[in-house]
Amino acid sequence: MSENVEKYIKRKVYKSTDSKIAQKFVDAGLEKLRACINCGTCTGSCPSGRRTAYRTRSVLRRALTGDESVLEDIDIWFCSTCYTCYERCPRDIPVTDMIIKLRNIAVEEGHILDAHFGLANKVFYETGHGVPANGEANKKWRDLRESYGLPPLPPTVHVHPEAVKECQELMKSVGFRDLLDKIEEQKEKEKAEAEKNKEEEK
Amino acid sequence: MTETDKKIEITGNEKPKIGVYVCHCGVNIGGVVSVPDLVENAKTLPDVTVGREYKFFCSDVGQKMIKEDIEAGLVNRVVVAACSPRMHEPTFRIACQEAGLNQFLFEMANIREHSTWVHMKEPEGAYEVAKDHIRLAIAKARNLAPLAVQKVSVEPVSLVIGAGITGMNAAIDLTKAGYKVYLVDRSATIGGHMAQLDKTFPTMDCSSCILTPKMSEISRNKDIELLTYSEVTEVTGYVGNFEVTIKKKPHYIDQVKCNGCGICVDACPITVANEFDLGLSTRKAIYVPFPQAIPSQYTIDMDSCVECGICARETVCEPLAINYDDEPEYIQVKVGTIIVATGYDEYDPTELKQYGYGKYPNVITGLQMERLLSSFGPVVGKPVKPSDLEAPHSIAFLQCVGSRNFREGGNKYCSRVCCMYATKQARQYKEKHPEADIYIFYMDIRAFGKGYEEFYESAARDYGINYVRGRIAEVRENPLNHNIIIRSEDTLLQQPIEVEVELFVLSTGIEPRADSDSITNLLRIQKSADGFFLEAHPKLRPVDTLTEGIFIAGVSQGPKDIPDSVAQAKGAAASAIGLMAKGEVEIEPFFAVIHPDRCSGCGMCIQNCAYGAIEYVDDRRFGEIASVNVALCKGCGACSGNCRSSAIDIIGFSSEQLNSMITKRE
Amino acid sequence: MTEQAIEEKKSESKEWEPKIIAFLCNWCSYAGADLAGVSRIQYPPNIRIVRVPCSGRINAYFIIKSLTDGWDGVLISGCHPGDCHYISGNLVARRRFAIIKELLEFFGIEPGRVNFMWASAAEGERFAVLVRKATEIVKKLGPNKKFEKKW
Amino acid sequence: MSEESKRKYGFFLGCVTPNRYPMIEASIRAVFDHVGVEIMELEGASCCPAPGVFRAFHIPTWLVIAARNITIAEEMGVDIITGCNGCYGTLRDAWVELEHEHELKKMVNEHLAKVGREFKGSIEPKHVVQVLYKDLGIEFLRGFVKHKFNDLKVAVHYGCHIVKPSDKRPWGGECEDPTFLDEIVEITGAKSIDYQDKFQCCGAGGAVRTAVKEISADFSREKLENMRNAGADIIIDCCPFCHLQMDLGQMEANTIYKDMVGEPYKIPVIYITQLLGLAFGIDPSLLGLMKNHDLKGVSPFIPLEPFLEKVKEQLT
Repeated sequence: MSENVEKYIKRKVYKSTDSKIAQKFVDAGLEKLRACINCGTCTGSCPSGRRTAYRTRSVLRRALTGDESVLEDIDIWFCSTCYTCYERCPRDIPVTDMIIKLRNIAVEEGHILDAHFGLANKVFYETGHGVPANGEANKKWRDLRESYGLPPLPPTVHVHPEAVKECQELMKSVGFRDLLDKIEEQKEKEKAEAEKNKEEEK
Repeated sequence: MTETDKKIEITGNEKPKIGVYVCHCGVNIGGVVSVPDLVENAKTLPDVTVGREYKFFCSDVGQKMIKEDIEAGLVNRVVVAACSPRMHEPTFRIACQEAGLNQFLFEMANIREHSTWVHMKEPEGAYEVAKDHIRLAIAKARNLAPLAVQKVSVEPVSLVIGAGITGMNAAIDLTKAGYKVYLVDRSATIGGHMAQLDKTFPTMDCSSCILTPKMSEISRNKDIELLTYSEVTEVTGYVGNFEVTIKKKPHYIDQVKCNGCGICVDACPITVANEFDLGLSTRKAIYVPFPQAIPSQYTIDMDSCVECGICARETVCEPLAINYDDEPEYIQVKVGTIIVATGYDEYDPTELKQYGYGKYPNVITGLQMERLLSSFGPVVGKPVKPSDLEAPHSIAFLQCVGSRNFREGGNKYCSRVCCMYATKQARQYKEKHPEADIYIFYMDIRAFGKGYEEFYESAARDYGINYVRGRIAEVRENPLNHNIIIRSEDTLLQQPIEVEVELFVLSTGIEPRADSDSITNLLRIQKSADGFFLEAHPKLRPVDTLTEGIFIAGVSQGPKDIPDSVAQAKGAAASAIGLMAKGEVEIEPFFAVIHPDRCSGCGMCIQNCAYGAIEYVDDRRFGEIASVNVALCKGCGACSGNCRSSAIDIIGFSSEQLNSMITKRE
Repeated sequence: MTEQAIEEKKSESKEWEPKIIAFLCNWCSYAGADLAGVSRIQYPPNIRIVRVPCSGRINAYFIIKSLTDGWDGVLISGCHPGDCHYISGNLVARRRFAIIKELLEFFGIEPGRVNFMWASAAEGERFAVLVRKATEIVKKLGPNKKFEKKW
Repeated sequence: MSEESKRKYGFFLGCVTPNRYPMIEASIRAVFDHVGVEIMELEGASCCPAPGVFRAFHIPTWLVIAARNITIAEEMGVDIITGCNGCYGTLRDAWVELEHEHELKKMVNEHLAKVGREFKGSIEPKHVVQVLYKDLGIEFLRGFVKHKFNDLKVAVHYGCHIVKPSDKRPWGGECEDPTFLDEIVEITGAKSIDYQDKFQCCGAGGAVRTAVKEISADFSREKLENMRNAGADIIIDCCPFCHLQMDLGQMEANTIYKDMVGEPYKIPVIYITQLLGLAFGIDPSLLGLMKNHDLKGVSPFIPLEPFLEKVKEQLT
């Protein structure tokens, strides 16, 4: 037997078309997806698919048929939400909204890139801005503002600490903080495990 | 034993003995609610003497059970709880009649369409609804009275609206059975869409070759009065006796004087797009639709004509047939039956901007491609790119344009002809240009007709046509050569693809006529959700409408190909012939009656009656009161609903009957 | 336990469900209701259907009797204006209902208890939607006690 | 024009506009001030939150925070105006959803009640371009034009969320081939040129830029190539995130896809109100078109001088 036999023998056969994800779509009122005739208008319209392995139709079909590995697939983060597929779908499926919902489900299961997680957990939650201008690192941007006769910080959450608190309170209330904490814990656990494995290997 | 032998006399005075028959309808009813419980419950209600259940009461065995009870004198009113009365009321009425019971002593409780099918997921609720519907039917049955059917004569003349392949076939069949036909078409020629087609799938016989002989047969047929360039403007009356007004639009040319020399056409200075060629060629303001048109009559299109007067000159029109002041003419005819065969419109793909139709010259529709392929079309059967009039080296077809589309402006249904016509057009082009690359972008190929699958199979195998599974997402034009660059997904490869072709054909679907509302309003017929005319029953009465005496055929009823259209034409003709052959037809004796002692003569009912069926009479005892002309009355009840002294009642839906249903006893 | 007692117990344990009488014209709405059935479109089991030839057949008396006889709601549905099988019966009905509506309000009947609507033979889905809506409205209004006989 | 002069809007800044491209903020303020529209501050507004990232993480959070931002304008009784397609997308989508879905509104208001707010739906979120085109109108704007840039060839970039999803946008369902931005551009005398895939996405949105910058850069590389092939002098856009992607993205494309790009891109990127302001005769330094500083590593990354050079004659 050849050494690389794993490479050739996959034994990957879908056993079921029951899908937890599909059920979540239905619960979110997105059961329209079931009207899909797999025409590929979404994939054909997708500017991202022309340069990445992201295939709109295939992603949704995997979600619909129970291939849950789609949640771990980084491809689903390559949709730039340009809504072209949404506009052209002949079955009136809100395709882009489905992708966003799919990402929600992925995040719920802890599948989120570190960069995205940091943006949510550190930047947005802490400052109320997605792209902030406060802090030492951003001094040049404040200076730039001033050079055009604008105050160094805009009249947003940046100059209203109470508004930051208010946003945080809302994020706690709606369960975002818990979600972030859950993911953080999971991420730390994964990191520790990875390090442990590394040491064991050594 | 004849019917009269065993007629059971009911005068309305004897105590009602109601038989209740609850149908399981297989599992349709019995699988949701407990039929035995429904029967037991019905039996507890007053006057119910018999309660039975059976799997299918509409079957012979089921009907026999009812008949036996009637004949044994156990029941004198029959209630069947089953499907919709629109389905089987006639069946059970006949059964009652055969057993000697007056057919109007029958009532139906709809516990399938209105209960077990719509409350499948709530069986308890379905049971309650079914129980109540049976109770309501029993209440009405208790108050039923025997009625005598009305018979009216049927005029042995038929009106066929639309003279495409469907209307023409229906008309010919009607005359073969000996009936006179008025064949009306609003365009200046007969032939319809089929006249625009080149060859027909899957046999590849030429459309004109099979159509033109039919057209001349029509023009020769003395029993067909051909009314082209005409429209039906009013229809009154009822089955067997329709009064029809037809408007003959002015041709602005005296058809008697005109000798058809055609000099006027050459002389006419106005050139407009030719609708017969879908804008791919031009015609003059004075024109004949196409060379083989029947009747071969000239017409001035007044929307484009500037009345310059050139064609009216004696040097141009020697017989002086031009008449700019021509007026429409209205004729009135009486017919017994009407067949509607008004056909379809092609879907307009302009709104699908991503396909560039109307923007890029080399994007055309399927029907335009048909004209390009036609031997008497604008390019005599040698298709070219509109941009440079050169034969294309590559063509892509896109299927389901406007069809199977849930978006606003799209059609949800399958147009049923596009898969085959695209395949046919691709094959036709490939026959002459074997080197050309042909792509058909499809979602599903529907090759369901006789010989269709074989036709499709051969297209790929023998002709090398490339079928790509995927709906084109967008196209753009190559600015250098007007080629069309297509973006799509090849869904079987799961890959985005880009293809450049020289001609892009949109296999546009079929739509109901944009103005089909005018027909439904005129004839009081219904449309189904897709906008096509609604048949009385999707399977068993496919060419009947809910209005007796009016039939539908061809694409006006739903997308279909030529064989199916012709089959329907023959079906509709046979149905119309059946009515006319009998010479008389039974109509339900449901009409208004006036209690003269209560009528105050206010005249409100006269105003509300849409049929002019009520008039004042001078009654010796009651003075000036309203009186119903039963021949005109349709029994709608608009008069009764407004009568402030409750002097009018509607037989079949009497106040007593309705009140007994409303009365809630719990 | 008597049957009645069982019934009462049952009804106590469950949410109150209104009973609505629906007068449907034979040509459009009744056919539309049939289409809802054929298409298996589900709607709440709260209506009881009475077939009438035309919405024009319905007079004020039928509506008032329905309410005095204890129906919680009345629903009348005909062809869309312009589509009447009897040319103008539904228009006559529309005028009449405009007046009846005011009369009923004068009586103290809550507006949503009596509903007039249009549904064609092709509108099975619309029919179901309208029934759902009407049921919801009547449910909110609660049982019809205005005409409860108190003797 | 007394009615127009009374127009008031609450200016929703978002993040990228004030914190990375303040020249856009300055130009919006300058242009609206010039045409007599009052711009009011939405004090304490936060990130919209961004539709591609935060909405994709947790839809309820996105909706609640968006609703909070809308309530700030509701309290002031003014419509929202934003210059960012992303903010517009979020605020408008949230607004439409909350208007139509009773249950959702109830849920959102339960959370907002905890901070003493309530979403009512009394105001409409609008885009700067929407206000220019629909509220003020082309003819009104035309009246302010002082300078015409007749030789200027402009590649107009709409971005996505200003037109899509079309059922939640005010353009009557048009999304395949809108013209409103071109029309505004053309009142300045400039020519809006056609280029391949004009309506294609810049590639920044949808969390793609944060996820893999190279993919975003490939989107913009393709767009830039098409713009360059069509002979564009400048790029006009109406979204700061697209702006960043087209501006900073040129630098990125020039490095990441060096071999494909060849001659580095250097097409000046101008925000619509910058161009409009210039045509109106507003001082270019107020519009952020002139550099007033010697800071390093700040926007714009592609110098605007070639543009100013090109229109110099027409400005005098």
